[in-house]
Amino acid sequence: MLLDDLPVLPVILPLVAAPVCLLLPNNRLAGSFATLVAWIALVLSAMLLHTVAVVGPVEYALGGWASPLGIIYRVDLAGAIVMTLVALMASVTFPYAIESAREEIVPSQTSAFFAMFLIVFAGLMGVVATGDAFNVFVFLEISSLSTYTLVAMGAKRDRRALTAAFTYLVLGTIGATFFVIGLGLLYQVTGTLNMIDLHDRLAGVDNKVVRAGYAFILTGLGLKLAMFPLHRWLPAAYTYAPSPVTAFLASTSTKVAIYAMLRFLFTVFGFNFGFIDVAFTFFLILGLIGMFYASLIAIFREDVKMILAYSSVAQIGYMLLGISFATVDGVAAALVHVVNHAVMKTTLFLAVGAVFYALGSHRLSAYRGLGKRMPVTTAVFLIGGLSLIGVPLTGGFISKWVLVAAAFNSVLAVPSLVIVLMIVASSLLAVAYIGRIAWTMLLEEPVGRQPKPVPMMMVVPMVLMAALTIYLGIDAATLVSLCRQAAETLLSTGLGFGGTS
Amino acid sequence: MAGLFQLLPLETAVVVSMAAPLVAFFVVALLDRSPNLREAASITAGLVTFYCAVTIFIGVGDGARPEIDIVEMLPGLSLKLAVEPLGALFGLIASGLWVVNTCYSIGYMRGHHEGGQTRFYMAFCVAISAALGIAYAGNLLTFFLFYEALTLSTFPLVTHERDEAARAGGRVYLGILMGTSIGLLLPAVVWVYGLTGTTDFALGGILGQVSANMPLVFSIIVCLFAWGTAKAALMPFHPWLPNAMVAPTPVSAFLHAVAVVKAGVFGVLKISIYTLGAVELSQSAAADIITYVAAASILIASAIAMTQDNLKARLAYSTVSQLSYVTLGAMIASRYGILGGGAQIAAHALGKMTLFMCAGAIAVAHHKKYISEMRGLGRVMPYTFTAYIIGACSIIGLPPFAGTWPKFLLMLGSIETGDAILVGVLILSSLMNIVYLLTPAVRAFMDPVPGNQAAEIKEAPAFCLFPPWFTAIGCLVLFFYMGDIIRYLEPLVEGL
Amino acid sequence: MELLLDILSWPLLLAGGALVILGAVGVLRFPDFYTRTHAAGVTDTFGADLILLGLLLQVPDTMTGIKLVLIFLFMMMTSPVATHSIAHAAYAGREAPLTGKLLLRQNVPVDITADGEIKEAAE
Amino acid sequence: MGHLILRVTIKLLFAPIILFALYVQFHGDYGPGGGFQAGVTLAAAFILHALGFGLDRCQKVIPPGWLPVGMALGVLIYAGTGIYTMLLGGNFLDYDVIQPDSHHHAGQHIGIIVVELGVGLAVAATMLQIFYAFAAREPEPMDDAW
Amino acid sequence: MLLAEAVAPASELLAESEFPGLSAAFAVEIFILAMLAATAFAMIRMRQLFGVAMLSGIYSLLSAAFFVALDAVDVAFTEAAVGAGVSTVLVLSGIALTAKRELPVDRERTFLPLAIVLVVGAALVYATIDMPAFGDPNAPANVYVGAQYIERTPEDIEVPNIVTAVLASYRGFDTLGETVVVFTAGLACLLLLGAGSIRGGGRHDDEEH
Amino acid sequence: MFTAAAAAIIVAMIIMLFRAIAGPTVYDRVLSVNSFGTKTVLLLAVLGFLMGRPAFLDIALLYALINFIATIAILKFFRYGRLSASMADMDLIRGDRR
Repeated sequence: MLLDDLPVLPVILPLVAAPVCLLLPNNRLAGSFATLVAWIALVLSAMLLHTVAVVGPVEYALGGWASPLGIIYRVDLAGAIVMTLVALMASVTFPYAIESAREEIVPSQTSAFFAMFLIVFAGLMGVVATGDAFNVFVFLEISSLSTYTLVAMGAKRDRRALTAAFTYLVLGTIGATFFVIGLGLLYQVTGTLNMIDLHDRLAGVDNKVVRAGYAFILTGLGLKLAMFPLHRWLPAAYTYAPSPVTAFLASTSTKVAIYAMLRFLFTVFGFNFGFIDVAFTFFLILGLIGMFYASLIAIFREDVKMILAYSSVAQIGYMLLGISFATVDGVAAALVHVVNHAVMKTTLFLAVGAVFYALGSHRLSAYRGLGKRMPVTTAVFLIGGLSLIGVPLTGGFISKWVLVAAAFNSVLAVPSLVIVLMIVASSLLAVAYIGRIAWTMLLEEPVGRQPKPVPMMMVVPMVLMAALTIYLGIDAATLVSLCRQAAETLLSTGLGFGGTS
Repeated sequence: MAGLFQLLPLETAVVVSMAAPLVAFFVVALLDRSPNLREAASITAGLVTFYCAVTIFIGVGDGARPEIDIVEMLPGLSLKLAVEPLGALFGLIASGLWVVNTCYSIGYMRGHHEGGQTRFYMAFCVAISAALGIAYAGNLLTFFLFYEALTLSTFPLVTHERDEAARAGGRVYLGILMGTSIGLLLPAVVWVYGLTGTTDFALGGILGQVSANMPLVFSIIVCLFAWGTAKAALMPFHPWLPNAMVAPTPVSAFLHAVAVVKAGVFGVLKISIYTLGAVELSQSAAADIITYVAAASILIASAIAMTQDNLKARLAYSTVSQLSYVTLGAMIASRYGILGGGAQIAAHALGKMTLFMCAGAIAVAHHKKYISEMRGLGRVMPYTFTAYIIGACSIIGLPPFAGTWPKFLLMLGSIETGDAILVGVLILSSLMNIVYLLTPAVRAFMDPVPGNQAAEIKEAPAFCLFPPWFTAIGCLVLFFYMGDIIRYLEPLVEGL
Repeated sequence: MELLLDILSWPLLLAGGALVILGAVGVLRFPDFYTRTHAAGVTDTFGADLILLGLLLQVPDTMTGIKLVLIFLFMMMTSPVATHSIAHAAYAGREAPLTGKLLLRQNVPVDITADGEIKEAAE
Repeated sequence: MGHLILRVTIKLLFAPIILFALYVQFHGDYGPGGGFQAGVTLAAAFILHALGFGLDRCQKVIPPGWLPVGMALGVLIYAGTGIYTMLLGGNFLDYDVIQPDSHHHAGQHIGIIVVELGVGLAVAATMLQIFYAFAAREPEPMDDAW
Repeated sequence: MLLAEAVAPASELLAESEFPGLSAAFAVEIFILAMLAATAFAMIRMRQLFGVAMLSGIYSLLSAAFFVALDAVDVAFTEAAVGAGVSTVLVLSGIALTAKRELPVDRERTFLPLAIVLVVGAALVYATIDMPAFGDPNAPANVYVGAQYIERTPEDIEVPNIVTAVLASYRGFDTLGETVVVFTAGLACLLLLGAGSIRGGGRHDDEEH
Repeated sequence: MFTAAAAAIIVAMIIMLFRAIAGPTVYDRVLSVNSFGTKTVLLLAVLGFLMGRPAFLDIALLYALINFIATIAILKFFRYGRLSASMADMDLIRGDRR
């Protein structure tokens, strides 16, 4: 049973666990339960990843109904990678949240908080696993709705979390609406919602409805993944959310949206549309502007979380850039960066959360002289920061390297040298904002009260992620070849895969 | 004697030479409370490293080419060490002068009662390890990595004083070095990788195809490398060097003579030979441009040096000027140009080391920084100033000191390639060197002591006095052994 | 039989429709809230009931009939109560009806005394 | 006692609404409606009660503490059906395995009814939860007229 | 009797037409759509939140009627259950906790949203150009999966209401997802408004911003 | 026959919509919303007959039940500013005139 149901189990497990978690008493038990669930889900996703890597894409018919009638789960390699990533992030942030929540959440709400966390987790996993376009919407909504709430939970410490969550809610809902309008238009043309089926029936069809549907779906997903001009919700949401929430969201939610985007771009629409070049050029330009603009803003922020949030927007630019190349190399680079960025951002946000736990502030001024007072946290932060800059021996370097190599190997509307220079310039900006923080941490004299000791439960995940950041920078060959294989599947066999109907 | 340096396998020696300073880093950190033990650890590490460097030097001289693959991140993208003659020479100079510098630091730091000495020695350890990494790097990526590590590890040294001036200087230092290396060097590295699929160093360069088919791309890459290794202080990316003068003198000596600037020019030379390719370079228009930029740097920096009253600032501009010789040699890319550049690295290291340690000694003994205050001081500190004069003569290129040969070789190279104007530049530069380097010493001896006091000899502490003398004698000795060094570097110019 | 039902339901439906429209016109045209309530209240109950009765005569099966009866009953119950409570709320909320000379001189500020009398505002 | 008419009407309406909710719940196979609509209607009945007789009295009937349990149970009933079918060897939510031999698709019928029950419970509890959450909060004093 | 005679021909005419009642229903749809649009505009223009709540009640009544006219009974049922009753109550209880009036918005700030709305509207209109005709029985949406549902439900599931069959069985997983969405909404209210929630909370003033 | 009734109801709805938008008082709006609800119930019932789909009556029935809730909630909210309290208590607090 276990092996047959593998594609669905990592999604179902947290989904079922969430209501159970709500019923648990408000103490460590809820958190421990959520952690356990995350770990099991991680094991299951890893098994799934292994299966997919060996066997190829797997399908699962929910309710036993075959492809166009029922909902099909379809996990390809890219999906398995992202699922494992999400599960990994959950397994790291949940135990962290147990301690951190004691500071940032009202005690009587602990179990509800973790239930919500599990729902986000389940929603993100579902978006990745599903092979049904409408089911993507459903799970996107599950994850978004719970995300809004989790962001608003930051209001215990800072009222601005409510405004941030509201902005996120409004924009997220607009995004979801766009997405569903697009789906409706596609349904008008094809009469099906299954992705593979959609692809088959869209083949050769190029009319105004499809174009409008394409635009609506991509705009909707663009909002969810904070593509450059649509990123307005992200900085505030990440800044004011509770630390573990930020760490989890920053590393997963936009990544999952990126994956959904990949699915729609390559699996559903494919390359046989006249307007697809325009779309990719759009991605290219928006990605470039985004990574530049957001990095520039990040330099001038005083709130460390805000700086990192803007840097997330910039990093999404890199991923879009990779996608816009529309080559195996480019998509593989985007996937590599998805993984690496998730790991490094978690590292950074977990460290920031630890500082918040100890000092109660995210402001840069609170970071003065932290190198002496919280050496471990500082080291973790610096490792994450170096990875963000793209220093060799960290994961960030590998992803930039692969991206640049992909840029050189592809035929593009913009000369690849310009792209490379933009990437480098954006890295320089990253040096500037990370450098500012590092400067403050290492070279200024400590002020204010002595920080509270950070509990082990928070330190261990943090250090683990920092170690993973470095590991990904050293042994990158596995990840890169996996992502390459995944990109190949996405771009080629994903289109011809007939389904089990 | 030689047998003593054949005990270790070369690969082991490479690892040990880089690991010893890192071990010392932790030991120094642990010995924070007991300064004597701490400094003993530093010197021990220095000696071990030096021993390894000598082993490597000899081994490489015998034709061995040790290689170590540290880690392969992606196919074609790995960290690896591979020693060749130029790197072995640079490693030898850096590790040898580090020992000298450590001894001198002990005298200087104690004499000056500096704070934060543990941090100081710790940073030194990392820096020397990084410098050796640069010397032994087997590909561009490894080179880049250690290059950055060197920048970061020397940063605490530059800002050692921790006052506002140090911070401002540190900002410029870090800003220019990081900015150029990430903004110019890294794209160049990536581009090379994009074009060739490898970053490994290979004699004769790996860009032959590119230079033949895409001359413009090749030119751009040349420029990116030349300015990207901003540690070579090619104008207009030189301001970090004068700004770094806020640091204590041993640090300045380290920056100028031992590791940092040397790493820059070493990088230029090495990349010219091993990545760009000397033949391709000599045919490239970009190389001509850089050659003239270097020539201009030589003259302009000399002119600026003449206007400086602060002795250390004057020496700093002198470095900018002198090290552009190496860039010049690399860009001429002829047989003599390259050999002259390699020789200049060695000769300048000893000479400039001497000068800086003398300046430091003056500061320790009399707290004087400005040349205008030093009139007559030569009678008070005759030994120090004698060493200074030897160093200055070597830099100027007067026989019988080491600095003679590189200038000679470079002139030969210039004539060889038909750039007669460069000969003029080199001669003019030497004249200017005489003016700004020798004048202070001469005035220190000739002018009367201020206030008509009797000239009572008051020298700096022994730790500050012996090292400059050691290097000054080195300048003399090297004059006679320069031929060996040039022969040692001969493999670099095979086929030219 | 069918014809008879048609003949019976026709006037019911038409009358109901007419009442509904009349009531709506009343709501639109009457000068103050209470008079509008009157118009709406009458049509909501009576007009609706007439229409429902008319439909009742046309039911195809028993279940539909039962549902219609239920709707009828609920409407009978809720709409007068709703109208009542709206009016009550307005009264309690001191919404002034237009009476006497105030009806003629609109836009005069009014005041409600403690015992429910309405006067011109004392300025 | 004020609003006598209202109170009587509410009392009269309360039972029919609940009855109607149940009708919608179990009639979903045949006519329009189903768990979702039934749940909302059921919640509406209690909301009406709370409007007429005060939140306190409503909360005595359905304590706020029950609602999260109801919500969770609803989802669990639904998802549990899926897991049950998985344990029986079918795919997730494959109701046919509940009664594999039936020609009338009894498994499907049972599955649909159970699942709809879960939806109804979850929706009703959630709606009431939301209403409680809003209504129980004291409004902050207003200074702007409306 | 007279009245009946007078109107009878018209009603016969309607009864004899090919789709009895269809044209009338179509007219109803048009009127309802017009009213929907009017209500929506009024809601946008109105500053009084209470009035907006009122109008939104009307809006949902109208849309339920519209769904009925479109023969989407189950959707109409949901709209009736949620839109008319519960949502009005919830909107009001929301208003009770906030201000009663919407703050006026700068004219400049309305420009961008207006532009976006226009672009989106234009895109939708653009899409309709190539859309299958309304109610076209040969449109893909009606031929492919939709037709299969209608064909196969009697043999697969044997439930008279095909909508229920699709919701609870064919696409039962989506419905599970929607149930979780509802659950999440309840949980969100519990977290944000429930007992011991984030009431209060610190106000952090930013020196820089 | 049903068409005529439906037409009449729609005309009435349009007029009610005017009143609801125009106001002027809150009570007018409440009144028109309530009345609008009644008319919707009627329209649904008539539409059911018009289109020969008696299932529509379920919806009408639901509306008949639920529209009342909305009206009560509106009034209560308007009178007391909140929905939680029992009406009797509130009357005493606010000094309702009887």
